[in-house]
Amino acid sequence: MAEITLVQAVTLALAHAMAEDPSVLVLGEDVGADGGVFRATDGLLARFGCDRVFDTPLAEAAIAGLSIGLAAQGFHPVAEIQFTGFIYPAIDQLVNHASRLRTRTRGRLTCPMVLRSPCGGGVRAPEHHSESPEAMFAHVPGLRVVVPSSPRRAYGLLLAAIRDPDPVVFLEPTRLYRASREDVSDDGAGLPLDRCFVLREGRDATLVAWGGMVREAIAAADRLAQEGVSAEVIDVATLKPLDAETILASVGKTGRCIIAQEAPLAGGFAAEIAARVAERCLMSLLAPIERVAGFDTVMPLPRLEHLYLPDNARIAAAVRRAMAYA
Amino acid sequence: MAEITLVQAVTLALAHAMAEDPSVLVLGEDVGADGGVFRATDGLLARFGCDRVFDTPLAEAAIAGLSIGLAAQGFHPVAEIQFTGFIYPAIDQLVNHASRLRTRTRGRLTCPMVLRSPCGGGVRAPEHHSESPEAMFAHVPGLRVVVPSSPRRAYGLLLAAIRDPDPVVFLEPTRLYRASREDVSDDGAGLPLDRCFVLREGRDATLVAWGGMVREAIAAADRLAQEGVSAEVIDVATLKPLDAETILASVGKTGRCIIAQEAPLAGGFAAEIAARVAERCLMSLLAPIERVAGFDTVMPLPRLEHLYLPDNARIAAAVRRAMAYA
Amino acid sequence: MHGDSGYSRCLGPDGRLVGPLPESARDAETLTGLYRAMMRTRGFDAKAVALQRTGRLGTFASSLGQEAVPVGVASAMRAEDVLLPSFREHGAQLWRGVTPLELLLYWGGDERGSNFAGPRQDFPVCVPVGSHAPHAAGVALAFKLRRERCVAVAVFGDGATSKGDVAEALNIAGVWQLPALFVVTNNQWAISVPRRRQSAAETLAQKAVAAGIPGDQVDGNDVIAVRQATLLALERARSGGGASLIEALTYRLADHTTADDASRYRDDAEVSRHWPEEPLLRLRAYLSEAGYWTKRDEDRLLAETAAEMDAAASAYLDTKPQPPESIFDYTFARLPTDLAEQRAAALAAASPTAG
Amino acid sequence: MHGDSGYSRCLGPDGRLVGPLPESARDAETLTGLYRAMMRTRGFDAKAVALQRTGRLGTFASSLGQEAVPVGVASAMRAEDVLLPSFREHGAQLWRGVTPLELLLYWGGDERGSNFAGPRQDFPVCVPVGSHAPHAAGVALAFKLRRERCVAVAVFGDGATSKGDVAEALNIAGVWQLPALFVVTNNQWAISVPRRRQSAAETLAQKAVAAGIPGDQVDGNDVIAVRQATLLALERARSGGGASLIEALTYRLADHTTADDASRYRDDAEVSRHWPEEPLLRLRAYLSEAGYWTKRDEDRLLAETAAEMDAAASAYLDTKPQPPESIFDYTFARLPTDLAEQRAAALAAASPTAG
Ligand SMILES: Cc1ncc(C[n+]2csc(CCOP(=O)(O)OP(=O)(O)O)c2C)c(N)n1
Ligand SMILES: Cc1ncc(C[n+]2csc(CCOP(=O)(O)OP(=O)(O)O)c2C)c(N)n1
Ligand SMILES: [Mg+2]
Ligand SMILES: [Mg+2]
Repeated sequence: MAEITLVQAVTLALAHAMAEDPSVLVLGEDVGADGGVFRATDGLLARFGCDRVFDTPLAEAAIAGLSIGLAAQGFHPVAEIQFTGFIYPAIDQLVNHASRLRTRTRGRLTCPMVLRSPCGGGVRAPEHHSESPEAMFAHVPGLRVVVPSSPRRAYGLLLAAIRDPDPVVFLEPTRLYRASREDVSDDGAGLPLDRCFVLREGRDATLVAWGGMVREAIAAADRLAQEGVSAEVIDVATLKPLDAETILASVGKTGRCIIAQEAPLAGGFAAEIAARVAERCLMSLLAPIERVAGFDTVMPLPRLEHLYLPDNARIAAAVRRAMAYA
Repeated sequence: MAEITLVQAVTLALAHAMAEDPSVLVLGEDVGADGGVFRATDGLLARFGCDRVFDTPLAEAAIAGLSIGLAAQGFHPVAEIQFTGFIYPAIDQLVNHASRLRTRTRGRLTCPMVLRSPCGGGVRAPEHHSESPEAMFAHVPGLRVVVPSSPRRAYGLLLAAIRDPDPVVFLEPTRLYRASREDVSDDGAGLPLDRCFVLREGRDATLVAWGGMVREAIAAADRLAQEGVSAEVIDVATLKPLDAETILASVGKTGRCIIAQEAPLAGGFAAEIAARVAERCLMSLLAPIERVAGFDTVMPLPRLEHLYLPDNARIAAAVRRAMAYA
Repeated sequence: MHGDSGYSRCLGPDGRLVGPLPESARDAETLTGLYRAMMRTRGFDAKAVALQRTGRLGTFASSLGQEAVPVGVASAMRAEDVLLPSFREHGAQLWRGVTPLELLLYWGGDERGSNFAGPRQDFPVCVPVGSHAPHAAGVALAFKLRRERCVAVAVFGDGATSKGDVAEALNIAGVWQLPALFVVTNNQWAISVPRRRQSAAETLAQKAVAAGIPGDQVDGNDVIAVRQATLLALERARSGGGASLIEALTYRLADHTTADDASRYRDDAEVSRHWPEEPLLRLRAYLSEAGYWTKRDEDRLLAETAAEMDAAASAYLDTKPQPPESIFDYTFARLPTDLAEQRAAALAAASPTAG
Repeated sequence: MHGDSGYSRCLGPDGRLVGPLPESARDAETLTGLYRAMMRTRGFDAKAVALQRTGRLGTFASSLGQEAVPVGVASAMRAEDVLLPSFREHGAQLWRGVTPLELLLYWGGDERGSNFAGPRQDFPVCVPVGSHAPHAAGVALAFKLRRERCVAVAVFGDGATSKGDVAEALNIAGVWQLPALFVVTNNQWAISVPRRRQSAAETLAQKAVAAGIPGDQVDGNDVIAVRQATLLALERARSGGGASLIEALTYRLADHTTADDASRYRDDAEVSRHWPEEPLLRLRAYLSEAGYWTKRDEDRLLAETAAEMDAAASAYLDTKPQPPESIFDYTFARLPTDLAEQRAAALAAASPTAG
C-alpha cells in the first residue's frame, strides 16, 4: 500500500493489467522509452518489452485503427492519445468502427480496447492542450466513457476498463495527475463501470461533477457546510452508461441539483444529467436545476484560463441561488 | 415562384449565392459533373465553371482544411461532405481550426465557410448513411449548426449560412430532400441563423423538433388535435446558437415540453433543450419534460430502421403521457 | 511473366499468353477454378442488381468487369489469412466462404449478413472509404506478435488512396514491417472522379514509396497475374519481409452503385472501349484454346450459377427480419440499465398488441 | 551546388564551400543578413527558454540548431507569400516581421500574440501536428484562383509526415498543381521517436512521390542551400509549375520543449556529435574566412540581439492581460444572445466588487 498520485495509479493499473493478461498491449506516441509525456506509461517498456509496448508513428487515426485491428484479433490494446486536443482525428475510427464492430457483426468480432487521453485545463498548458470533449464520446452508442477523479478510482476504473469486453474512452484530468496522493493498494480490484460514486452525503443539495470538477464540488461543499448547507457530492465517473439511479435518488432526497462541468455549456454532458433529472424528478425539485460550466467560447490561452474554468466559488454561488429559491 | 423540393431549394440557394458573390465556391466529392450524389449541386459546374466548382479527391479532412485556407483568404467555400457518416474525419479541422481561427488571431483571420452534409435516416440507405451527429457539432464553440426542415427554410437558412462571417455546419435531412414541395421564390432573402420557427400555435403542449423530426411532430400535432389536444410545434432550425427564448416562452405558455430527436438519446441535443427548460421554466411545468429520441444503439440497417426512428406515434404518446400527468 | 518493370501480366485481352504461366497456375484445375469463381461473382452481381432494380435489395455496388481482382487475390490467400474488404469485393468474400445468402442479407439491410459462418476472422464490408486500412495494420501486428505466418489483406479503390487513413496505415505497416498486403483496385473511377483527377502520382503503386514498402502494378483484368502477384506478396509477408502494395489496373464497367447514373459523368464510348479487356473473356479464350473449357462446360456453369443465385435469392427473400431486441443486444456484451429500459419500451411498442 | 542527386549543400560543416555559391547568395550583405537572422533566432530562443525556466513563460519549443531552416525558407519568400508555421518556426516568423514581443505573448498564453502586425495573412502557429498542411493547399488554391503569383509555404516536422492530413494535402496540391511548398524540417526526432522509427521511407522527400510532386533533400544546417532550394521551389510554383516538397535535414539540439527531458530517450553523445554541424558555426567560419565578418561585428550583433530580446521580454512582462470580455468577443463576428448572457455573468463575477 503506497501513497501515490493519480498518474501513478494509472501506471500501476496498466502494469497490473499487463502482468495479469498477456493480451494487454500499450501503444501510443512516446509511451515507450519516454514513458509518456506525463509518465503514465513510465517503466512499462523496460518491464514488459517491445512486444507489449509500442511507440507509434505520429498518427492518431491510425492509433485508433490499429487498436481496432488488434482488438478484433483478441488483444486488449490500451492506446494513449497524447492530449485530448489531438483525439479528434481518432473519432472516425471510434464512431464508425470501434463502437459498432460487435453490432455490425452480431458479436462475431468485438473491440475490447481502451483509448486513454489526458484531458481538461487548469495547468496553464499550451494551445489545444486543455480540452474537455467527453460529451462528444458520451453521445456515441457502443462506447463507454470514463473520467476518474482520484488515484484510487483511477486505478480501479482503468483496470475495469481494460478488462471490459467493449471499447472504453478513458479521459484523465491532467490537473489531477499530481494534485494529490492517496493510498492505493495494488490488489487488482476493479471498480464498476456503470456506477456513480457518492463522495459525500448531504441533505440540502446534490452536487454532480466528474473529473477536474469533483475537487471543486467538494471544496464548494466545504464552504457551504460552514454556512450550514449540507451538500451531497456525486462523482459521475462513468458518463456512459450513466448511472442515473444514484443521481435521481440523491436529488429525490435533496430536491436541489447543481451540475458542474469544465466543458462548454451548450451540448455538454451536464445537459444529459439535467434532462434525466427533469424527466424523472420534476416533483421533488425545490429549485431549478443549475449547470455550472465552461463558457460557449474557445478555451482561452493560459493567461485568462482561470476566468474560464468553473471553480468552487461559482459552484457554491449556484447552490446558494438554489437554496434561496422559493 | 416555383414548387420545388428541399434539395432543389438547396441548389437554388447555392446558385443564388454564387451569382451574387464571386467569392462563393462549391467543393466536395462528385459535386461537379455528377452534381452531387443527391443532385444538390446539379448544374452549378455548367453555370459557374471549374474555377467555382471543384470535385475534390476523396479526402474529408482535406475538404475541411482546404475550405479553412480558402476562407482565411477571403473566399466563402461551401463544402459538401457526401454523407454525415463520413464527416468525422473533418471534425479535427472544424474543432481545432475552423471554429477558432477568429478567436486565436483576435479577428485577424476568419473562417466564413459552410460545411453541408446530408444527414439522418428514413431512406433505407446503406450502412453509415443514416447518422444524426448534430449534437457533436452543437457542442463546439465558434460553430453554427443549422438543420433545415422545409424547402423554404432550407433556401433562406442556407443563404444566410453562406453569407455568415463564421463557420456553419449545415445538415440536410435526406428523408426530406424530396419528401414534399413548396413554393420558393428565389428572392435572395435569408432567414435568421439565431431563431426557432413556431410552425403551429398551440395551448396544451410544446413540441420541439428539428430536421426529419419536424414532419413527425406536425403529424403528431394533427393526431392530437383530433383528440382535442392543442400542440404548439417549434422547428429549432438553428441548434447553435440556440434561440432558447422562443422555446421557453412557448413552454411557459403550454406548461408541457416534448422534444423529438432522431439521434441517440444520451448526450443528444434534446438534452440541451430539456436542460434550458428545466433551468428556466421549472415552475411553469405541468408535467415532466419528455424526450422522444433514437435509442442508444447503433443505427440499425434498413430492415429494422423503422423500429429505431422516432415517429409521430411515439411523439403523440409522449404528449398523452404529459397530458395525463398529475 | 514480365514483371521486372513493376507491371505484370500473363494473359493479353485476346487470351494469348504474353509470358510463361507461373507455376502456381499451370494446371487446368486451377485455371478453370479461377474462371468459375469469376463467373460466380458475375452471377452474384447480376442477381443482386436484379433484386435491387425490383425493389427487393438496398443500394448495391456491382463489381462487373473487376472480378479478376477479388478472385485473384482471394485465390492466393490462405484460410487463416484475414481479408479486410471494401464494398466491391464479393468475389473475394465468396471465394473465402461467405455465402451468397449472407451477402444478400447484408446488402438487403440485415446485420446477420456480416456474421458469416465462413471466414470468421475476416472483417465485414467497409463502407467508409479507406478506414479499414489501419485495421489491417492492427490485424497484421497481431499476427506478428503471435508469430503466426498469416497476412492481413486490405482491398480498396483508387479513390481510397487519397485518404489519410490509408497513408497512415501504409506508413505504419512499413516501419513495423507488418505482414500486411494492401491491394488497390484501380478501376479508374471514384464515383465521378477519374483516376487522373484523384492524384498526380504517376502510378498508385507509388503510394508505397512514401511508406518505404514495395509497390507493383498488375493487370487487374488478368486473374493469373493478380493471383501470382498476390502469392509473391503474401509469401514475402509470411517470411518476415513485411508489407507491400499492389495496384491492380482494371475498369468499372458498371455504374458506381445502383443509385448512380454514370452517364452523367462518363462517355459510354469509354466504357465500350474497355469491354474487350474484361477478365472473363480473355481467360475463357485461353481455356478454350488450351482445350480446358468447352461450350458444354460453359453452359453447365451458367446453369449452376443461375441455380445457386436463384436459391440464394429465395432464401434471402424468405428470411424473416431480426427480432426488435436485436437492435439492442449487440451494443455491449452486457446490456446497461438505461439501455435495458429503452429495450423494454421498444419491445412493448413493437409488440402487436401495442397501438 | 551539387543538387542533381536530389540532395543539395553549399557549405560544409567546416564552413568550406562544397560548390559555387548560388547567385542569390554571393554578396556579403545577403550572407551576413542570413547570419544575423539566425543569431537573432537563437537569441530569441535563449530568452524564451530563460523566461520559461523562471516561470514567466509557458511551455516553449526551442529551435536551437535548426535556425537555418526557418531563416533560409523565410529569406526566400516574398512578403505577399503566406507562411503556415508549426510551433518551431520563430526564425521564419521573425524574418517576416512578427516581433519578439508578439511571439512571447503567444507563448506566454495571450492570444494577441497571434494577431501580429507584420505578415497579416500568415497563419498562426499550428500546434496539432500537420493539420495546417491542408490550409496551405487552400491558401494556394486562393492564389491560383485570383491568379496571384504567390505561394503558400507550410513548414512541419519529420513526425508530421506520418499524419494523414499531410498526405491528403500533398496529394491535392499535386493533382491541382497548386502554388504550395511543403517544407519538412527533419530534425531527426519527434519527441522521443527517432526518424527511422517514424517511417520506412528512404527519405522524407519521397513522401512527394505519392503525390506526384517534386521532392528534394537539402542540408538543413546550410542556410544558403535551404534558401536556394526554397527559391527554386517558389519560382516553380509562381510560374505555374505547381507544388513541391523540400526535406531539410537538421538536428534538434534542444529538448523537444521545456517540458521535455530528452535524456530519457536519447544519448547526450548523439547530441554532442551533432553540435559541430550546427548552422551558425559554419556560416560564421565562411564569413570570417571571406572577410565579411569580424570579431567586432560578432560582438556588436550579440549585444544588439541581447538588447532587443531584453526589451521584448520586459515589454512582454509589462503587458497587462486582456480584459475578461476578450474571451467572448472573438467567438463570432456577432455575439449571440445566449453567449451575451454568459459574458455578462462572467464580467460581473470578474469585477473587483464581486466576491
Ligand atoms: C470516407 C468516405 N467518403 C465518401 C464516401 C462515399 N463514397 C462511397 S464509394 C466512393 C468512391 C470510392 O472510390 P474508390 O475508392 O475508387 O472505390 P470504387 O468505388 O471505385 O470501388 C465514395 C466517394 C465513403 N463511402 N466514405
Ligand atoms: C496531432 C498531434 N499529435 C500529437 C501532438 C503532440 N506533439 C507535439 S510535437 C510532437 C512531435 C512532433 O514531431 P515533429 O513533427 O518531428 O516536429 P518537431 O517537434 O521535431 O519539430 C508531438 C507528438 C500534437 N501536437 N499534435
Ligand atoms: Mg475506383
Ligand atoms: Mg522532428
